[in-house]
Amino acid sequence: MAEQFEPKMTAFVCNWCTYAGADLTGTSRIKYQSNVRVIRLPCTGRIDFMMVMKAFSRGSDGVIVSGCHPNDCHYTSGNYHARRRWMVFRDLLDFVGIDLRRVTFSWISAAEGAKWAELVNQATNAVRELGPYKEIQQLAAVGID
Amino acid sequence: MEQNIYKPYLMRIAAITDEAPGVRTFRLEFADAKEGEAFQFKTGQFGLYSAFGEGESTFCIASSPTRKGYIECTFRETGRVTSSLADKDVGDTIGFRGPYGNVFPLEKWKGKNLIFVAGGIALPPLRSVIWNCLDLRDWFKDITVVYGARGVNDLVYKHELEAWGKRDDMKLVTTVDPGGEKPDWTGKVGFVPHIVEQLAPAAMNTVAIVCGPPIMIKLTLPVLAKLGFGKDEVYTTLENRMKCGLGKCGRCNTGRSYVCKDGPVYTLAELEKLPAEY
Amino acid sequence: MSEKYTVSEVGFSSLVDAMVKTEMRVLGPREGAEGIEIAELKSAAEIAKEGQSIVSAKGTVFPKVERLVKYRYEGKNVALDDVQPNAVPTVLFGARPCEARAFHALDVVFNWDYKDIFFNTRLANTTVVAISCTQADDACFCTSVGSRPDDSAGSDILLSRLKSGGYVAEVLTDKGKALMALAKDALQPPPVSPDLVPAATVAPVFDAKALEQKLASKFDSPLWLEQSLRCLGCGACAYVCPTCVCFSIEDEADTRQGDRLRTWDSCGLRLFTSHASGHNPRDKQSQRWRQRVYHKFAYYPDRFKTIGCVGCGKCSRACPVDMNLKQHLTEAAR
Amino acid sequence: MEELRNKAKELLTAGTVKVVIGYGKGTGNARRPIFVRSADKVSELLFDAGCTQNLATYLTKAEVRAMGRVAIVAVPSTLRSILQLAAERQVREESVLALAVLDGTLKELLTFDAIEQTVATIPDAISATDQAMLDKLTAMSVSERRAFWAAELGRCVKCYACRSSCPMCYCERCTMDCNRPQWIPVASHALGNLEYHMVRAMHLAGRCVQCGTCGAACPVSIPVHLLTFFAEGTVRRQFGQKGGASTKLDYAMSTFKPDDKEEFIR
Repeated sequence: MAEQFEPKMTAFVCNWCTYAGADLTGTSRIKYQSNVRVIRLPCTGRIDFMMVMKAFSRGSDGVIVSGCHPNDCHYTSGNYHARRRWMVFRDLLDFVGIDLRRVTFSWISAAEGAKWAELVNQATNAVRELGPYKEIQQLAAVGID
Repeated sequence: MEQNIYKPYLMRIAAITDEAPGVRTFRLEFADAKEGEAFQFKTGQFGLYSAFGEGESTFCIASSPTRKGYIECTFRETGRVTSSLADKDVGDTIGFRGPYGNVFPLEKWKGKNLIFVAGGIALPPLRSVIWNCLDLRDWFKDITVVYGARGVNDLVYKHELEAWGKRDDMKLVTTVDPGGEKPDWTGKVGFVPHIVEQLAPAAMNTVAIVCGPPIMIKLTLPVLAKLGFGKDEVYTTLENRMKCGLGKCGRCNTGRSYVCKDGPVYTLAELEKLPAEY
Repeated sequence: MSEKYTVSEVGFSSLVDAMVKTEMRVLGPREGAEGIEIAELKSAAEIAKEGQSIVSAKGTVFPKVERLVKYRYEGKNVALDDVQPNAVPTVLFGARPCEARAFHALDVVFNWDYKDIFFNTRLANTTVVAISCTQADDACFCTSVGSRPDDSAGSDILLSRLKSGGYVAEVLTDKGKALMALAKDALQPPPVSPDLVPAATVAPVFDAKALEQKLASKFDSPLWLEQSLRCLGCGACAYVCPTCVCFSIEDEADTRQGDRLRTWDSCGLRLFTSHASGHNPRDKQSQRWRQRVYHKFAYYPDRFKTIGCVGCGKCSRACPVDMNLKQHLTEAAR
Repeated sequence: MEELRNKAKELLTAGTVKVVIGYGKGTGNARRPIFVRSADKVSELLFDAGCTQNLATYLTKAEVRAMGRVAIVAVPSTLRSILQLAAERQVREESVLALAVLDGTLKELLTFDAIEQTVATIPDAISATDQAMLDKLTAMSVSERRAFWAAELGRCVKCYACRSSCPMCYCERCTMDCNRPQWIPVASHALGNLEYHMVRAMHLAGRCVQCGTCGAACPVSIPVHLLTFFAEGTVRRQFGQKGGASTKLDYAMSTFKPDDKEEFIR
């Protein structure tokens, strides 16, 4: 039997809410899928849109972006700025043909350990079903003669 | 089968010396000893040093060809490649392509006095030729080195400067820009062109080798002219941006000259024939 | 050596079909939605026999991105993997004579001192079949740079159209001969006085030698600023040019391995000569425009005894602000 | 056209402006940007249906700035670009005046307010061809779109003509030129090209005046303008403000509203 495909998930999370939330998941001993690699950034405002593209081009099959709920930003408005950016970037991703089912956005507070586990599980399951995301990685070889 | 001219030698960093803020010297040994034995270069030549993953950067070979078994390079942390190089440790591997370019004509200088004028981070290209000349001391008559930097901390090769200062077969004049001195500074204070003017070396039977930031060169050349140096007796070395070092990529092209092939060493007479695109 | 044959239209098609069936990569001008492109050909019907492609056929021997070095990290060590030059047998079929001629201008740079095996291997494995131009446009000026619309220089086979249909094939090299062997049946002896479709008329507008001499004294002329005011400083001209040879070398790597890639570059781009320190020897667009002109029309002839331009006019057609090289050179040659 | 030439002559003779940037005769039937700096050269100025390029690109060029006050022959998109450049503090009111040719009539616009009022009266719509292309693309499946852009951007040679011709791409140091780290690959392979054009689209979202000059500049005719049109369209739809409408607008992507509405964040 062929080995089951295990997706590589990359999560870009803010330091103050989602990272703390993910920490809580662990300390609460909630089990969730281990496919995710968490990259901690100070704030969702710091999550450059190109990081999502970079994650895909370097081999991620799915990306999670998560930060503080609106009004909860440690820096007051970083997540509001991020939200605007995602609203535009997400549409653009779709427009250039990137499968949006592979990109998950969420707000997860420091108290929502269970939500983090559920989000990772859901996103990972969805990507597992979609299979490896070869299309983007293959692009890097197209054009080198 | 012809060689892949873009394939670098692999070099191991044998030693690292911090010269000045942001300025380091690597002593490099060939990872493949056989390549090292076959490797030859002449003073004035340069190479392309690569930090794998970041790219290649051009600097001169700062050691003398008379010192076998290794090469040295000195660089200032400025861009993508040099910052990556600056992060390397002893034992790390970097790439090196070379030697490329023309050479200082030591044979032609036999029996002459030499005066070296250098500023700041431009001593490394001259260091190679200074050591080369010192190692062939009886070829030349008087050897003088004038070296200046912005401040005492910015002087590179501090230990060697000390050693040169103690030698009686050469004269070393160090200077720092006004305000750059420290209480225990025993050298001169003033800009290099001015110090050269004070020193007033005789132009008769003398070759001047000048290397430094553009402004220093610009102001030193008239001083040398006034002292009577002919345009064929003043040498300098250019550092245009390069990608290949092989006379192909076109970056260093200035006038009909490819700095990587026809240079980097130019006499003032040759330089004046080029457009000022360097 | 030069042998002449007649090839009928049918013979022409069967030659292309025969080539396509081999291992060879058959490249040539093809009519695309947005103009002629150099692409892999499948049949003779696809070939655009007239008009200039947008991007030149330079990529056949000097591709826009090519791997020079490949490496892997092994702890503190680095291992270099051997990169073999691409030696796929290739036919550039149906190109314009200027494209064929342009390979020489690349050759002189890739071989004047150090030998570039990447270029040389590709060139050695490429057979060039050109078709004489019977049409030209306002941007063409091959006759001003020592060429003509039916120039055979650089071609292994030159095809010239017959009024009655079919071609006269002038087989110029052994490579050409070998290719023709693929379609022996298609070859007939040439007519005694071939009734060729006349080659395109391209009136000479300047004398290249005179231009070179003029340039010697025009370096500081205000002309360059005047001409380049509208220049946007992009690299379109260089990237479509069949003779522009300047390149960059760029590393692309992840944490385990990397490639050192050669990519096309352009002297018109500000970053071309810019140092990491911020110093830029050619800081102004006018200086960069002048470099482009001088490199091709003064430094090249001086250094490599050939002009770095074949007069194809691709740069002028590609320019978003209509920098017409022919016109600018005519001004400079005055 | 005579009116335009007379106006240019008047401005240059009086010394009101040092240069008139306009359209002149190019190769064949083409039109090209020209810089008229003396009154005796105004006859080189042309205006006809072929004059569509957005000349505002030149307003931020050092060589042009050094000349002094500029009069610029403007089509509607040029006016919008001037407003957007003004909003971003890239042009000063006293350094530029617009000679707008709108429906065949010449209008001299001396102030940003005048430009803004004029722009407000001009219907703002992209061409039917571009709209049709956008509709076609949005109707495609995601994998069809990926295939479309992979094929289109595979042709890209990274000549940066799109960037160079864009009035809003005036950055001295573009992201593409930053190499620590090398955020966008230099080599023009398909991935590097895609990333480049996505970054450009994102950086123009909220600033694009939808002139289409980038697409027109592309030597290999990639419809790169559709990417910026699309991103700008997203901003317009979601945040209700458009690039090049006013000198007083904040840049849509560097501000926010607490009630920005989306439905995808979980």
